[in-house]
Amino acid sequence: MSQLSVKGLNVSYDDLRALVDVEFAVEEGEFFCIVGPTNAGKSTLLKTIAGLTHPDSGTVLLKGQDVTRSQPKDRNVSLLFQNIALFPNLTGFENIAFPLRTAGVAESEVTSRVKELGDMLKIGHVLDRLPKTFSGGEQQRVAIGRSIAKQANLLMLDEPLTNLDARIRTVLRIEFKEIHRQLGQTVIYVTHDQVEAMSMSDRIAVLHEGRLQQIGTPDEIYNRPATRFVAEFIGQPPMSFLNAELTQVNGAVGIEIGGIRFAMPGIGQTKAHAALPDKLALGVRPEAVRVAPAQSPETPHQAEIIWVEHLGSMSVLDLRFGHDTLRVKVAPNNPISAEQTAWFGFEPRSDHLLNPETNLFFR
Amino acid sequence: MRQQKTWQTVLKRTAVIVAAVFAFFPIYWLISTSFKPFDEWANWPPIWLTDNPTLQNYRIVFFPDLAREFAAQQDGSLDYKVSGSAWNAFKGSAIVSVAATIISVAFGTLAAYSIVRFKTGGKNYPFQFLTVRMVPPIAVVVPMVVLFSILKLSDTYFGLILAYSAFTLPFSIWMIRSFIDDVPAELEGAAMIHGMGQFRAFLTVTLPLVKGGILSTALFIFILNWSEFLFALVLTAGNVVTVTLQVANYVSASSGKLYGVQAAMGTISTLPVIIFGYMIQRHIVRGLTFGAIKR
Amino acid sequence: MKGADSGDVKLELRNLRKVFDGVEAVKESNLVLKRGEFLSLLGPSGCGKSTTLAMIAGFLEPTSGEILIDGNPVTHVPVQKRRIGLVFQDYAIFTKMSVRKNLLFGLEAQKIPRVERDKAVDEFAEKLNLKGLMKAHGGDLNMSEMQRVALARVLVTKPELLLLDEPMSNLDAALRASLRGELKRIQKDLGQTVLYVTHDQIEAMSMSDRIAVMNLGENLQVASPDEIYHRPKNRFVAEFIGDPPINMISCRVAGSGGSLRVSTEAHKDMPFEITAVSPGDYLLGVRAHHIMAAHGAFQGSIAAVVKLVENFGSEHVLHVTYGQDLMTVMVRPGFARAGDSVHVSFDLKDAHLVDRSSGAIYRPDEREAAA
Amino acid sequence: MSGKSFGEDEPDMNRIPFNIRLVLPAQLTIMAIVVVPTVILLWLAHTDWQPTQNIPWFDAEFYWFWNFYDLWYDERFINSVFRTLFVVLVCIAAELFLALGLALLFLDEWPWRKVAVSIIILPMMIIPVDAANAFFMLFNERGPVNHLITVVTGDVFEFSWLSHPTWAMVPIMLAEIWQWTPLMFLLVLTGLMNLPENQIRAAIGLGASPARIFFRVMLPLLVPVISIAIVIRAIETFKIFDPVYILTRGQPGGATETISMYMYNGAFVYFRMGYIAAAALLVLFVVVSICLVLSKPLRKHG
Repeated sequence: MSQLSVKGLNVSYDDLRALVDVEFAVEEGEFFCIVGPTNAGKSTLLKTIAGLTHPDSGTVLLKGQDVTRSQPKDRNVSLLFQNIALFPNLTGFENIAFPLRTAGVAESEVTSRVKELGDMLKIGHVLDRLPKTFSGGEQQRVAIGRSIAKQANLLMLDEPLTNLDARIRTVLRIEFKEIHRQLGQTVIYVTHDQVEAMSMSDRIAVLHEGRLQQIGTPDEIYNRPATRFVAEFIGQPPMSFLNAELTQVNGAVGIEIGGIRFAMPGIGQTKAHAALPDKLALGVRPEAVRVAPAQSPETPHQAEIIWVEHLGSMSVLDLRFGHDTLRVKVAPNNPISAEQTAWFGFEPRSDHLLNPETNLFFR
Repeated sequence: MRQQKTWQTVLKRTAVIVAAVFAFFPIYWLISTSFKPFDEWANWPPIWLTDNPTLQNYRIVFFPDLAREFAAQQDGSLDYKVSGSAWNAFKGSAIVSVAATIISVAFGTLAAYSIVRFKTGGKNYPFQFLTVRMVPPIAVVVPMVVLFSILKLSDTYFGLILAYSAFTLPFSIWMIRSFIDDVPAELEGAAMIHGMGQFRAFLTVTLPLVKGGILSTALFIFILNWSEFLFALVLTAGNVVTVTLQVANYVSASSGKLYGVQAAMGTISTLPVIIFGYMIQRHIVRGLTFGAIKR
Repeated sequence: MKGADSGDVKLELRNLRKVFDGVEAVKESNLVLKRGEFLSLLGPSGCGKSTTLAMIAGFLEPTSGEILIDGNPVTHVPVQKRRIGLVFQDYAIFTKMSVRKNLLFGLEAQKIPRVERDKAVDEFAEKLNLKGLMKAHGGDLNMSEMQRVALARVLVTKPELLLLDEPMSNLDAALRASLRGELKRIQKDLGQTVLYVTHDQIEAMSMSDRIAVMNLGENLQVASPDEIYHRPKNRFVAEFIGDPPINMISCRVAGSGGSLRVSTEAHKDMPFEITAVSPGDYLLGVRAHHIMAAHGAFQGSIAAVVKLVENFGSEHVLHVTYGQDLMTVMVRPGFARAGDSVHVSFDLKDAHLVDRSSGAIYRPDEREAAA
Repeated sequence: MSGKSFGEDEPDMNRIPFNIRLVLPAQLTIMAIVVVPTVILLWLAHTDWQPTQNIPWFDAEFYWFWNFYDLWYDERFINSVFRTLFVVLVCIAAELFLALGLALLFLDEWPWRKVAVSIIILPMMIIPVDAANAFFMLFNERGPVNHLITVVTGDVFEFSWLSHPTWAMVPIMLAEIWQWTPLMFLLVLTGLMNLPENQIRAAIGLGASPARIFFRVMLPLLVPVISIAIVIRAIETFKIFDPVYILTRGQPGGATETISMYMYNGAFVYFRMGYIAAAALLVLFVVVSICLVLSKPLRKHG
């Protein structure tokens, strides 16, 4: 029985539907990420699981027990808010000790526990001061200390690293993974930064406008996206989409894009290939396209370069291909830089065929 | 921002000075008259600044027998209403204002908390409190006199306290509501997640942070109660005397002839309001606009 | 993409300075902007880029120095007369007017005849596909619509110079990528001279003809994106440009004259061609994608433990232990997992030798330090 | 009354939910002091009860709607209504004009700004009765106002303001304007300070003149704040009583009676409680409905 199971969750404020039929489960000890653009409903989901917001319908089960209507204090979950929410009138020590003292833990044990956390998170020196004197990193660490002071079924983190600079972000990411591994703590980590989600999670749930787009491992999410939104949201520069039509290529089923025919070896396997509509779209990852200044067996097709972005560690070429733009990722030292024609080639993947009406990939 | 020409700034500063003079002059006249001896009260041409100030008027206000003696000298009998000492009026106003403020702020805090955190009564519920404030008091005071006579509340401290509390509740609910809104809800959320019930979280987390706001609201409500006049005039008949009543009595009793004494009473009665008013200067706009506009 | 054609100079700053109660917000700035050029002011918040912009626009009085547009000084010309287009970070759309009224505002202010006004507004509404939005109310536009209206409202008055103050910082990543292309295309079509303020190095790298990297009020380096990335002048520029940030490995230089030896905690006595460098403690700046990594040991490699794997989808960035601190290495996806041990090394010719105190960078092909 | 509340499972849960119990004390106090009297009013308004008839008010003879009929033809009542509306209009217009002018003077920072603001808002910090008291002295025959006019016009000016049927309204309105312009000033100043700075800078950048910026950009943005100020001041000025009572008590002969003064005299001087209750009911109904309509800006902004 999973640590957390959410079924048919609907939450709305006045006429805005914040969450629509959200359903997923998180296993014990898993590092589960929820990623999506701003106001996709991520914070609302966390607050509903924590009990601060009541859903219109749906259930929240913690270790099999229905807690949908119960008080936050009876759910034994811990939530780290995005704006940290340290108690401004309590010192660092009192903030971390708060959950323990509220639970009536003996003062001696509280002191030792807080000291232990202080050393672990390297914030021993700030414990006797008020939050307004802390740096960004220190505030974050004291908040983490408070959220793991008492053992909880679930530790939820709401975009904890957004307003910190790169160096501290990397260090804290390592620390979150440490806590997860050391305490065997089940973690739900919410972020709008897709790299953070891809780098830290066992499984990812992509949320957009209150609807769950897809749940899967980082590899599944990246290589076999379920919807157009997931394909464009995960991965920088985003996947490009080319309008394509079904045709015959020397006897086998293939597709035609901008007048050029491509064989689709994998297409036979997909059960639904018979039901493919004529009009469909092909998703192509920028790094899957090979490009060269001259024609060659690997780069048989010609196209005009309309724009080049030099980003230091890589360059991105925008090629006009039929009526669409094809983004191509090249190494920084690639000779093609000026506006000119170029030759490119790629192998279309059968699991990247998209139905333009439903914006769902064919599986 | 734009480089203003000097004559523009000079013009602006003089306009401000003129406005300041207009704002200050009436109060200046009240205070200066309160120090004028009897013969300079209704002098023509009026004396703008007396050169022999006296505290005589203040003594008369506070010691009625002195007032009677003075009246005898001026061969006019002093009206019975003003023969009472100002202490009685200050005592009355203090009791009523403090008690009514405590009730109004206490009930207001509970109601405001329920409205903000629980959205009790939906979006429009708080507005029905505003309509109470929109009602002209005179329209309600007529039947209140009747109600108070039935309940034996007329001319009692408790009656006036009840009336003042009811009529200042809209201010305290809306003002405290805007202070509670300023405290991020996540703080209370954090307390609840770490083991507290909703109300206990409010008491331990939000209330301490809102203390300053509640104190300002209390001062604001106190000023409203201290300055109230109509209810005091209609719902009392001599046993309960408030400061505003005492001032009005001076004006009506001697058809305004006792200028010096009248000015003295006016000056001291308005002193607390000035002091408390400037203590909460920042929140006056928030108060008078029911929390709609904050500095 | 080469810089703008030689053409005459559109904007020139002559040692422009701004001091806020004792603090030098902008030090002696001498930027030059050619006609039709896209120059970015890039730097962390508080580096003086917005102050410089405010002085050029005329909202802020410089402490000293001159601002010239088309060669004539405008330092003391009021804002209205400078004919400079300004787009703010929050777009500053007139919320009480319709989109059409927003676009007409500038032209009406300059008393342009009605016929000409309407023609210009329709032309730019077309260019920035605002056709369907003309009647919409200024208050209820979404972020990207607001950005387009703010741009059109300014471009319609054909300003001498367009100043953009971080116009993309409150947009989502996906939207930002498409808008970069659109903004660049419009700038190219109109040949509009643009000064672009941002703290996002990707925006600067992708859209600018030239970038001025600023820190603590100073223009540290003004050059093309390629030059800034591959030949940074000092430590700050090297660390600020490039994602993930450049590795700074502490090292010691020994020997003298022609044969200098560089050794770090893990790599000893690597030959280094720079001559004009005195022995002592330095830093080696090496980019993540210049570091070679393999499962087994190879010539000149050392062992390192992977602490964290950052998954960019198309590649992974490993954070590995290197002596006391962490080093980032760019590898193909699935190369290694947290906890594995790998072998890493790098070629000195890809490295920048950084002076610990002055932050200046020495490069093999340059005689003296490029201070 | 069932908001999205979840206090239901408090341990000592009796019938009434927790959040309702929080609101009860405030609600009951208001019910007792405002709602119950309004009900009494409904009864009283349909009788011609006078306490001098020494019969209890509930035995008073039922008078149906005759009170309203008499009110319609009561010259003095109708005049007091129009006089009150006149006072409200004049005071609001004057206060808004002065406040807008003053606020523009305080937009930028200058050395004595804080002190100047404190002096300007001093009138607001006075008890209304004392403000009237001060104006009583200013406007008496031998007061400083007459003295100033005498000095200015050269010949002796001993006009007794407070006993003149039309001119007596001037000190009343001046007292109101003098006391409450500072509040309007603070509201408009707060509105001006909270204006979106960048919209104004954008307008300047587009070459607009100060006048165009003020009327096309700043004023429309000020509308919400100004409308709140007008609504609040209109409600308060309509209830005007203290200055009228202190300065003229409605004399001479009801020539300066506002509605509140008329009803006070009617009920507590002539003791025609029933008749005045009818007037009160009328006023109550009209004012509350107008205010509900006017409070839309407050609702939007609240």
